[in-house]
Amino acid sequence: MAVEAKPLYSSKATEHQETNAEELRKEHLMLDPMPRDEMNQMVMNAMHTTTKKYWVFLIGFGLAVVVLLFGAWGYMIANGMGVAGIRRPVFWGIFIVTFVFWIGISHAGTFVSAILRVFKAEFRRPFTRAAELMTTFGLAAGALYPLIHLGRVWVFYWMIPYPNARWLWPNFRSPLVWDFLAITTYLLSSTIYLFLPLMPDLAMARDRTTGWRHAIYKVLSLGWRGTEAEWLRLRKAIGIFAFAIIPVMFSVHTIVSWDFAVTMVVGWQSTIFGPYFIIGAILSGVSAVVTILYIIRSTMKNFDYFIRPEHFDGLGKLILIFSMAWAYFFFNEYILSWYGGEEALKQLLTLHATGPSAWVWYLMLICNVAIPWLFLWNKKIRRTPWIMFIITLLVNVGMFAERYTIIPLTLGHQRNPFDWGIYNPTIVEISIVLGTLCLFIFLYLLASRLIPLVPVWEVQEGQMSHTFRKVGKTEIPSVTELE
Amino acid sequence: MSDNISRRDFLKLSGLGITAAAVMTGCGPSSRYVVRHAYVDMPEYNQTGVSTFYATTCQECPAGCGIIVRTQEGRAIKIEGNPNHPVNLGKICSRGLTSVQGLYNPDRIGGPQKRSRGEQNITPMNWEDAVTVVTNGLANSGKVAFLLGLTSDHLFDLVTEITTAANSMPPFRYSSLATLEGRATLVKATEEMFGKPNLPYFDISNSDVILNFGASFLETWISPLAYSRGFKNFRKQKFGKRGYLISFEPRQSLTSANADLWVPALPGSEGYLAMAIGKIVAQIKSLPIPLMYENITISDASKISGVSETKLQEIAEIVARAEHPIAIPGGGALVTENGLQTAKAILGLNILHKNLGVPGGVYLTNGDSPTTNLDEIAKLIQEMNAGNIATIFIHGTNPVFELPKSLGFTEALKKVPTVISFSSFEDETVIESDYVFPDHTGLESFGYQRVLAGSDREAISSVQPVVQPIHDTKATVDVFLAAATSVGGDISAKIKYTDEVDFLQQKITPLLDSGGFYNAPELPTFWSKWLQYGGWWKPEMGLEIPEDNNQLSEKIDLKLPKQLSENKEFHLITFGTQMGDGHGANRPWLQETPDPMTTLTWNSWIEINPDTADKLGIHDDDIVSVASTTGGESIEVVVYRYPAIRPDCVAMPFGQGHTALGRYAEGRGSNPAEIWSSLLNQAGNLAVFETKVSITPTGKRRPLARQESKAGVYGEH
Amino acid sequence: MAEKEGKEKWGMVIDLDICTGCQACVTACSMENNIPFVGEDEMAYGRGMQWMRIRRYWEGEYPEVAPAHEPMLCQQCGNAPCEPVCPVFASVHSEQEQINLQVYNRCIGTRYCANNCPFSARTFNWFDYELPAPMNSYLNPDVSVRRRGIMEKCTFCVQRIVKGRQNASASGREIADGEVVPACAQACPTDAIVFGNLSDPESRVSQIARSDRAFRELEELGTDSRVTYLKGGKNYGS
Amino acid sequence: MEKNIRMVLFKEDQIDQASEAIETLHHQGISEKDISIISGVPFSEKILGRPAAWTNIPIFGIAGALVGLVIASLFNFLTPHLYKMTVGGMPLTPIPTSIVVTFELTMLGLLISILLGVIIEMISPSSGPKGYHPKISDGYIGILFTCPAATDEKTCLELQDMGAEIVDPAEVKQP
Repeated sequence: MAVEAKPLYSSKATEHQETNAEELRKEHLMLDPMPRDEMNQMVMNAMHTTTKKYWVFLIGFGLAVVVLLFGAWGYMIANGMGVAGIRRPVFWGIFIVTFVFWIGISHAGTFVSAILRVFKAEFRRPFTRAAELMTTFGLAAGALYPLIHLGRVWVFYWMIPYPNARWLWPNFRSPLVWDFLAITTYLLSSTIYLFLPLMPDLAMARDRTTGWRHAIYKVLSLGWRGTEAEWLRLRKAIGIFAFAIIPVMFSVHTIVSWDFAVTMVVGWQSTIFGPYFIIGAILSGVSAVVTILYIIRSTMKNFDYFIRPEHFDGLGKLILIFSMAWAYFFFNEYILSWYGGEEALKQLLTLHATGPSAWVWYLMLICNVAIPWLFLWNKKIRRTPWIMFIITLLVNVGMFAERYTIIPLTLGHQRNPFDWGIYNPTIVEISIVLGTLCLFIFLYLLASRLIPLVPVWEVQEGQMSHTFRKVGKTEIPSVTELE
Repeated sequence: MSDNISRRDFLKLSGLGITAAAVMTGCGPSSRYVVRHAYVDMPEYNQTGVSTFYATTCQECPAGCGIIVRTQEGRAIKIEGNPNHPVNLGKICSRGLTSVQGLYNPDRIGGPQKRSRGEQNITPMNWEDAVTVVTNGLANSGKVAFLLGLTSDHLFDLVTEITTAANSMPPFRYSSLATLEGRATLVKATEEMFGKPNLPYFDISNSDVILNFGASFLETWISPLAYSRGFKNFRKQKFGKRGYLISFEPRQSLTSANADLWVPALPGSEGYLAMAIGKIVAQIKSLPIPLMYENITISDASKISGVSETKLQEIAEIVARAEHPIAIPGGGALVTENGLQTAKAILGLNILHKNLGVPGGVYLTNGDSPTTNLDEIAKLIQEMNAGNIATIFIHGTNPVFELPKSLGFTEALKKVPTVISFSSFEDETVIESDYVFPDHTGLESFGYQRVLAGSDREAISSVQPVVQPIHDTKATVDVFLAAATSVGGDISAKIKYTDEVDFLQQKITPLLDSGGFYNAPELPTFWSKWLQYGGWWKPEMGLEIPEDNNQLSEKIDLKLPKQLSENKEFHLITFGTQMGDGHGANRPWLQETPDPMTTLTWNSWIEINPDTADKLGIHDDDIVSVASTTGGESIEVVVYRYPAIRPDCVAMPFGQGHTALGRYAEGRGSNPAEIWSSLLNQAGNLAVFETKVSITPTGKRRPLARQESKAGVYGEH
Repeated sequence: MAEKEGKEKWGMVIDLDICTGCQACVTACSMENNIPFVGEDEMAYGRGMQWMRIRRYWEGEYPEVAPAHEPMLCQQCGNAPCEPVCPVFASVHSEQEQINLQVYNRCIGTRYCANNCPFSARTFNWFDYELPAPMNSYLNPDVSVRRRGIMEKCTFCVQRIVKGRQNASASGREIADGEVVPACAQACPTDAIVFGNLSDPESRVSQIARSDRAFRELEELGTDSRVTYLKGGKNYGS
Repeated sequence: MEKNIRMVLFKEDQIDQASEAIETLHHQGISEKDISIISGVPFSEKILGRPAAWTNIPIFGIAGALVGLVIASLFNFLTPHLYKMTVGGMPLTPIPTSIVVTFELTMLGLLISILLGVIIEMISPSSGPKGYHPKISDGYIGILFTCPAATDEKTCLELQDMGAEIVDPAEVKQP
């Protein structure tokens, strides 16, 4: 680190290096500043480094998308929904489960970068972009499902409100139309929200590339120079977005939950579904951020500088909190249903816990409650990335199991026992589900080499505003408000 | 819906908000003349075309229900009941409804064929050659046999004329349905009791208690639609009175399921029960105990049948209190070794109550009942085996499928040089035939059907084609008439009909002025009314009244039902389903319409009491091997744990297990006829319920296609 | 149009005391409404297309065991839960007949309506079920043949209602009671199914529906179903 | 009078010098509108002693939200009246469901219009001297100023004394 005077850095701190400060520096990215040009170079390097392995994975996942997703989907379109395992009375199966799952995942980006931004949680800085990318791609994968699960996908546009030759407008009283509007809103806004803070970094990339990349970055960065007016504009836009996208995020998952809660289905009709789904979504989303950060950190060049145990630690705490909140909502939902004593509901809850698919229910509780509660209180575990990777993967397995319990397992046991039915997903359904997972990974792999995964300017801004301040005998980090 | 808004309003509104839509969609010069509406209506609001309705008779079973067929553009669309017809009064069952699936079945035989037996080696023929083959068969009049089904009465009449003229063997008639109904036994019992070989008519509409011994009259028994209507009237009598149905049956059929009291009695013990009830009723009513019922003690009856004495007492009291209790002998009670005596004991209960020829009582129908006893079929098989049959004509029945394997019909058939089938479908018998000369299906044919037991009046139901024959088929009557003309000899001399219609017209000429609900001065008018109304019948109720000739003084001898070793040997109950005698199995909608009791589709199954199944370690959907303990033949069939069957009985539906009969029938389930015992009762009726079987799990499983949720209904997963 | 409203409100009464459970209504419905058969495997997997099904539970233990049959079809709810959830107005309430209609050509197959039907009365075309020639000849020209990917259900034989109305208006009169009969009621061997106009208090169906045995399935959900059942039972009236 | 656009760069930690430099330029008689500051990280105007910049983004947002609101109202209250479709016994235009649609479309309008606003403002001509240097994204603070051609060398040298790097005019171009 350069020793020259930095207005925003306490020069004393550099002179009197104490072990405490040294440790803190190692610990916190914000206290471990690096010159801009070096940081740029690191990010650009990470972006440009493509190993053979990378190409194998990229092409492999690309092929998987074509075969698993589009192949199976095409087969289903050609033959009919019957190739999926859904049946009377389980008319929604793993497609809607995965839909809700992806929409849940997509909450992470917004949560991390909007809510943490609003509350100025500094540790967010290096991974907001990674989380926002997850939002966008998660939504892209999830938004396919309302199409995939349509019986006649070739007329999906009949849901879109526009003046048409049929002289018909969609039914704005239908939660599916709300869904359509909410997801469109969220997809567009989260993409914009990804794009806005990206502009300065695109400009940075533009300055460091030639050829086709340069051309693309030039267009995308909209001629960014970094004038005061531009920064102000950007700050204003991000400011408005960070506030506006939070209610949109809440509304999206609430509306997704209303797809279920407005019905007469036993076990769906619940007033608590909105917040219950939101908490579940954030739990699953934040966990997915950790999973992805681990992968990025261990596969991409220079990322161990940006992503540090402190980030796993912070996110781990969040996961623990949301796991507790989720358990609270789950219990709330459960005890009230149980206490009400409605025959069908009681039967349903009993079947969830003792029926042939009870393992799904227990998987949900183990992964969503037991595992986070048992492990995440421990700082050492929270700071060990690979353990966090496993735990967060399991949390998402649990969240998938939760949606599976709520959708096909609940639909299968309604008021008329004569019509009960057990749903088994078919190979086609599983293939499509894996296909969207591959799509997500494929897009992420592609994006990791096309856009700077770290918002360099935000990290720089953060590092500039962090400093050591002497208090009594020791120096402690302090944050300056730059904006 | 779209009328709710005038065009003007519509344009006004759309002008406000969706000018864009108008610009996009309402452009072009022609749009001024076309009134467009939003795409809001269901297409069912647009009607096209006019239908033509034809009255004819359902040929799916011998009950002779009148149907009205809706046709449009020369196609038969929908079968509806004929509201005027005395049998069904506009109602219709599943079998009748699906007869269009027989007519338009993709597996129909398209024209006359010469075949190699047992092979798929088929040579198409033309009808001239076919008639020559039939002529050659008829020429050898001493060695010709006819095996007919219970439908196509006019064909039976013609063949009878031919055999009479040629002095050859009279035609045989066989239907497994009639066997399961115990029809021959009932006719025989009626003959012995009342002196007439006719089916009795049970007026359940007006009776207040029904003692039903094994007759599944809501499903297949004799005339299910007529009895279903009777059941309705029985339940909905004047002043809110509701009849009380008591049903004795080892396995709960749909009829027993609708009973107020189902008594699971051991098969073969129904006679004892009837006697015991008769005895107690006589005691209650302080009548002298008739000889017929004297020879029984209540405790014996209880021990033999497994029905408790208190229950017997209770039932007898209900019967004694009733005004018109009616006792129906049918099905299961009759197809045991005791069948004939049982039938008499049951019919006797009606005499005990003086319930003959009164509303709510028993009547006798007119006309003879065309049922061949199985002992005669057995004789035919002997003749065949002896080489005395050169040509056999088979029409309207599928003996290879329907006769018990132990009878050896299939083997006997191999000894007959020429086997000619008139089947419309490639069934099991066609496979074993040399020639198929396909008849029209019921909806393409002319004919008549005598109504036997479903009508409270004399009735003949007319059959007429509702569509043009869709294949190169020929009416069998016409084939025989053509052959009869060319064969020469006595037949040509005596059979003088130009064609089928001529034959029919000559046959119905006697009805012209015999007091039907319409009369006509001459044949053409009569003929048109005959076709228009779907038959001819008397305007008011009129049946023969059976006489009380002290029949109750006849003693009854019953054999004790055989003892079975527990959990090793079981009574096999075979019950009729919507597949009828088995030819319904190629109607996909009959296959897919669930069985009323088990909700199973597309397969056959064996019903086992869950307790028994537990003892044998058998689960639902297990495949078990069911072996006859007398004959040794065995079949494999899937288990359905059925809560409403005696633990010492197992039950199988009849009609599945086809090895031929087209794509919808083949390879589904198994045919209990393969393990039926060939034991006959005193009436010559096959004693189907005397079949004893052992059950062995095979370790294989096959899920049955059930409509119910096993988890939901039985709590099993 | 306005004064015409409220003249028709079709309804059905099913008397469970005389319903034998014989399934004739099921077949009749299937044959009238061009319902495809699906075969054994699909039936086994709960994909039967029957618009009308006879639900059969068991009551009691052997030997006092008996099945309880109950024909179950679309209840044509006045406040139908299936209707508002459809994004494209494929499930709508008909103003004229006061029944619930599924407009096939508008359906996109979200299957939401089927989830929300408390009676499981809706069926979905999982595949194109083609009838091999010449079996397609019996298809009823008044009823649309549905293709894969759309929802369908009992229509109260709306094609017969329309035809009845046309016949009546051609002869300048009102539709007579009993003039319009759906296929199930027409076939029912015991006349357990009675169909008619509930808005006419004198019609047969209205009279029977006032029976003290009358109940409606899941009435507590408030869907205002138009099918009334008359309680059956071994001990009634005996 | 001929005017030249010149650019000087300060390292990012020379923020104090940069603000001094701006003051120096003011002393040179170069007005605020002839100066633009470009940087790789945002510095508020106060730090550099510059007048507050100005943007229309919030106005775009409000306009977009209003458009969304109007469209939502048309969807909710107009389209159901085009043809009457009763569903589930609900009124034709129920308020509770319309709130959902209104919220979503208003937010959609707001958020899309902000992007539009950013794009429009980015491509519309900006005030102040134009020019860019790739070093900006390496963390340099660039000061662009327009001054009379006669004095530009002098001014630059003056700034150089304060630690600025002088960029060759040929290198100052649009990105």
